[in-house]
Amino acid sequence: MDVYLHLIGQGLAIGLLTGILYVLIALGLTLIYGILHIVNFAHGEIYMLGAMGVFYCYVVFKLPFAATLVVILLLSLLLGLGVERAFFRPLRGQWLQLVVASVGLSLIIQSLGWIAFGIQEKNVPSFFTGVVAFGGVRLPTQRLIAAAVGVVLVGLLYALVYRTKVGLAMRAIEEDEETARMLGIDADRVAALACAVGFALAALAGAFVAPIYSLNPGMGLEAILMSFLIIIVGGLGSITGTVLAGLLVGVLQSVGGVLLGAEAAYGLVFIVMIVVLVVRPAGLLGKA
Amino acid sequence: MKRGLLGLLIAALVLLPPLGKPYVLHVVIVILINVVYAQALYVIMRMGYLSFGHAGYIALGGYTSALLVTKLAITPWIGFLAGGVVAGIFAWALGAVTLKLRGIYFSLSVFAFAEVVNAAFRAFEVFGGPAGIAGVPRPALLGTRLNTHLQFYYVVLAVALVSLFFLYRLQWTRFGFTLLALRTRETERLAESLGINAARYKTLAFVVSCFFCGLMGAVHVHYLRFVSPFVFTFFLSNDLMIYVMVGGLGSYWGPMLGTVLLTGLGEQLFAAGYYKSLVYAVVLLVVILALPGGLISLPRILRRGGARERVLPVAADVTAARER
Amino acid sequence: MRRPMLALVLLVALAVVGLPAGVHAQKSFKVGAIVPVSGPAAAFGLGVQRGLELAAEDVGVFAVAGEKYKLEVVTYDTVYAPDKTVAAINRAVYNDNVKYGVIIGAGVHPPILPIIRETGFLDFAFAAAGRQITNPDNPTAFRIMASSDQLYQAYAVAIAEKLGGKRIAFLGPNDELGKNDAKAIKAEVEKLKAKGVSFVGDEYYERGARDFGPALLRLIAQKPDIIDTDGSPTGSIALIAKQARELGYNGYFVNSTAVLEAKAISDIAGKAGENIIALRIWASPPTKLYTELAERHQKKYGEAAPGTLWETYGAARWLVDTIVKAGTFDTMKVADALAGSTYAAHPFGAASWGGEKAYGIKRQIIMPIPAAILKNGKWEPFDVRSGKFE
Amino acid sequence: MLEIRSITKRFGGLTALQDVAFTVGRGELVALVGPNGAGKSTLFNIIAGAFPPTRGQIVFNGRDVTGLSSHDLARLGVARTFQQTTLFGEQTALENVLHGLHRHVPARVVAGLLATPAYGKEQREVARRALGVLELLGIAAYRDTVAADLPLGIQKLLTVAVALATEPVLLLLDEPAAGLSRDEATRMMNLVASEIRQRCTVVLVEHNMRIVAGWCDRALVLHFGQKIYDGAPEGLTRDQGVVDAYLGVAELA
Repeated sequence: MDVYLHLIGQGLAIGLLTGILYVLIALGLTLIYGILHIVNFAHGEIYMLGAMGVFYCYVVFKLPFAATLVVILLLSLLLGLGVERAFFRPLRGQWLQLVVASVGLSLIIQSLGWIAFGIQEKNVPSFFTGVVAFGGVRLPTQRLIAAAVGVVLVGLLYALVYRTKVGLAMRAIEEDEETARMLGIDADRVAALACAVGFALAALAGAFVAPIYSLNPGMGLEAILMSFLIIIVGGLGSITGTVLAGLLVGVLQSVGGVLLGAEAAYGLVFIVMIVVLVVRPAGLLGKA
Repeated sequence: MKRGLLGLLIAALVLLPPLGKPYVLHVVIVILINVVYAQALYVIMRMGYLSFGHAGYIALGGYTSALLVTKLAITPWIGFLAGGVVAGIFAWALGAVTLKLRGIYFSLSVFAFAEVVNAAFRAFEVFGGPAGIAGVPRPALLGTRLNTHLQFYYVVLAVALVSLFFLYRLQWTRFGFTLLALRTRETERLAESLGINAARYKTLAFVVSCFFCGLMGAVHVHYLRFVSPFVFTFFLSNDLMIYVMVGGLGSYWGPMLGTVLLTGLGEQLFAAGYYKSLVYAVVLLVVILALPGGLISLPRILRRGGARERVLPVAADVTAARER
Repeated sequence: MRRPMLALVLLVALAVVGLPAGVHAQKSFKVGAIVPVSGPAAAFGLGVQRGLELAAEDVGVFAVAGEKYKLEVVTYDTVYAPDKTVAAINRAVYNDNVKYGVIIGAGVHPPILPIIRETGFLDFAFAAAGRQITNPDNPTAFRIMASSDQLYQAYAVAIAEKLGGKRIAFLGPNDELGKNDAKAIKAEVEKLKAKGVSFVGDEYYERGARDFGPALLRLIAQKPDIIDTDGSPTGSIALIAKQARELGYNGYFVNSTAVLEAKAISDIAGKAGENIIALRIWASPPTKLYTELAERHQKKYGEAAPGTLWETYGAARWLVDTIVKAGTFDTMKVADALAGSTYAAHPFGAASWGGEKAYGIKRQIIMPIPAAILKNGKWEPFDVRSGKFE
Repeated sequence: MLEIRSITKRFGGLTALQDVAFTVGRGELVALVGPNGAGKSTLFNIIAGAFPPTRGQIVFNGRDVTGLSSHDLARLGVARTFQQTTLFGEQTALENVLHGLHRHVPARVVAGLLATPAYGKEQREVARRALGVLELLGIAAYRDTVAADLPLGIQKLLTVAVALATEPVLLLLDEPAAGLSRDEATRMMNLVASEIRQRCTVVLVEHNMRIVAGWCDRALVLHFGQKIYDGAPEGLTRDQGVVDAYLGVAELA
């Protein structure tokens, strides 16, 4: 019997680590939805660009790890500001056009990715090798570090949204944009910032995933599928909801995978989502 | 003027094919199939609803017909109808639950549904698992099995013309006209106060849309003589959405225009997949930003000198009193 | 008013760019590459495309029934999707009158086999799956790589004798490739029951997935000493090895479908890559031509050659030789002539066709089967002598 | 015709309405009056079926309709307008009224699909009826203008036209004169008190005393969710309760 206990323990641990990565990706999406009221389809591609960024900075140009992260952070913030200004702002208010535009954006980044990065799978050696084992559970150090940084990033986001003036402005816009504008909040500036932070979160998530998985320009699709799942279950626009749902999906997939097999686990996660949709259409903590 | 043009087009579609080479027929078949998918998707997009999972209903229709024909030896003609009906039933079931949701919630839930449908087809052997179902026969007519491109072309044309006529006329019925009243949350509340049961109308619209997707999906599978979970994927839902948006939501002819242009363009870029999606995406963004009404609004804009007219299908028959 | 005009001009420009390029002066013998050149399986597709291009360079101008021809490669991107493959073969056969071509993917063959039968298109299939393609109904379909049945016969012997492996497990993608390979391996391992070899479990993952933790945990709980990763894409195998070592597995990995570069594996898995046995890798180049092609590819395309290059090159050269000898482009006649012939200059070594007993028709290429084992970052020969494959 | 039996409505801790009860007879023109936040809109929305009361009953023509959805109520002949002049912004005035006629136009799906001549004739008849409603409100000239482009005054008239098109027995008007100039308000109220009043019973929400006194036969004043006056508008100025509640807030025009 203890074999299964050990397995579940291991599955739980890996599930939490993977869950934190899912949270990072989905958080960017939720933040952008909360403020700009669109689900950004190109989010998966930003995650991919983050991962590719690490490959080119760290592996090709031999930048130190810290410098690589800073470069990726800056580039993703700039990209976020640019995309918001060029695509999202002109279409402000037209929900249908905004979502379809983000689909177009996703296709462009992906196809340019295939052309620019070529078809060979890229790999980034782990920054931290080795395995940490305790209580029969073996966890690769690289994932532990990535998860730890993930937790820090989530903490920073909470601080930004709930502790700063800008965060207050963001929450005001999320409640009621018209009133917020009347109170003198420059909604456009805050929206641009939210989009930039959203992009940065996705890119950093990509950066931390780079050494764990192998990279190709199409990796954004899995990330966006998983993020959709998570924000449906967690509740659109709710940061806490996304964090809970991300961890839940990570653990469910991992423990489910251990007990029932990877395929059944994938199906299980979808069934949970359909149930949540039926019982609480707005998701666990979402506002319909 | 428009009646004449339409008559000419249909005559060409019926009379010209015998002269065309098989490849030209193949391209026209693919365009006709995509046009019906796009027009079916248009029924709910015109109502302000965006679906990322229509490929799921197309797959349902295709698999239903493939299974009925290969496992129970039912004639494909029944298989086509069954494909539409089954897709309609699933649409009614999901619609009742998700159509209360607005905006992105609905789109995501339909998307999730399509992923579950595909995962189910892949997981269970009874649906043929990942290999799918091969050897799906073409329908037979008066004893001959319609295997050549020309023969099956007329099957596709027949189903397409019937579907497009039905979807066109639907707009001028009270049902089609009422769907326009449900575009936003406020107008929906106003419609409710006028005695319109918004939920029932939206679900019916979703059922009609998915019925035609299922029907044409079945025809598509019999054309390929094969179906697998990798044929009707998320990318097909994407492409259909792009065809409708590029063509334009303002008029019935918009999605048709978008589909013909982009499928035709897509055929030229056969050498590399990502060039095709790059071109689709660039055209999409150019149209969305510079031409919100879609390509169909171009003639009106050019004639009027830039007046951005809100182009929405007017119930011409219902307002016959209005001469224009 | 300005913006719509801008849109109109841009659209017209795009439409023009799309039109196909000019016409070749010399008569050309068109060979199609109906392969994925985008999407996850792009590496395989480009290997075929470039294999044909290198063969076209070496073949130069050849004469058939008094006319001069050059080999022209036409690529149709299938993105490994069934409906796109149908579109590609329709365009090739009916529009570009391409009668010969290399087609990748067992999964995409079912919808096009009827068209191949109707038009007599000579299909060089790059698909491991056995009976479905090479059978008497498809006289013009040849498999130009070792089939999974062929590989397992060779590999089954290796397990029993060389590795002394007793408990075999399988981990592969949950698509048609993975599921078929698992069935084939179970059948082969059943035959070794007498030698105490048993099949202990099979797990599947979403193709393109990255995290194999859960599936590996279930497998490792069965204490296997060999994990077969057939059907897994190149990138995944190194990841599987790394994640399995992290979870405490230190047995062998065997793969008979993917082509792995030693450097790529050590990049991802580092030391964890030890003891991977690959049935499609040459530890030491089998022929001078093999090395030449690898170097020419690196020079011409600036990256390491994908694994499908050599088999495509060999098959293309063999095809042109046969057509010149037969003096006709008629696919049925060429097919019969090809089946009866042998070809000594194949990059893998002397090649011929076989498979009457296994498939009922001589359409399976018979050539030396490569095998190598990864030892501290380098491929070392792993001598796998197997029985004849009829 | 309409009985309100001790309606109470609590939103969490806040009691918006406390035991409000009154009846409206056929053909009356009643005004719900009260300063902002007195509960007029809440009561109005409860009657219109937007949301159910916490306690109490609504009886319409002898039938208990408490908690019935707005589209079912509409089928029984209750029509309403919205405070924020909600219209089908992307469609023309005539089309807006056509949606109002929804209940009275047979579905005719088959005839519609086959575009039979009878269907065409019937639709033209429906269009004429819609045009008639626009003429009644005197805004027929705007029939082909898209609703969003209409001036506010005309939009207000259009909202009444759309509600009237459902041929209701009871018409609920939510501040019909709000945002209108003095003349436009006068024109609106003249229409309400004359043509509209002949067709159906009218209950309107209004906080402008001039309008209540000028046109309504009965005023019902709410103050902090309680009914403090129910009688002729003339008596309003003399009733001490109303004066305390009201004069302290707004000047008596």
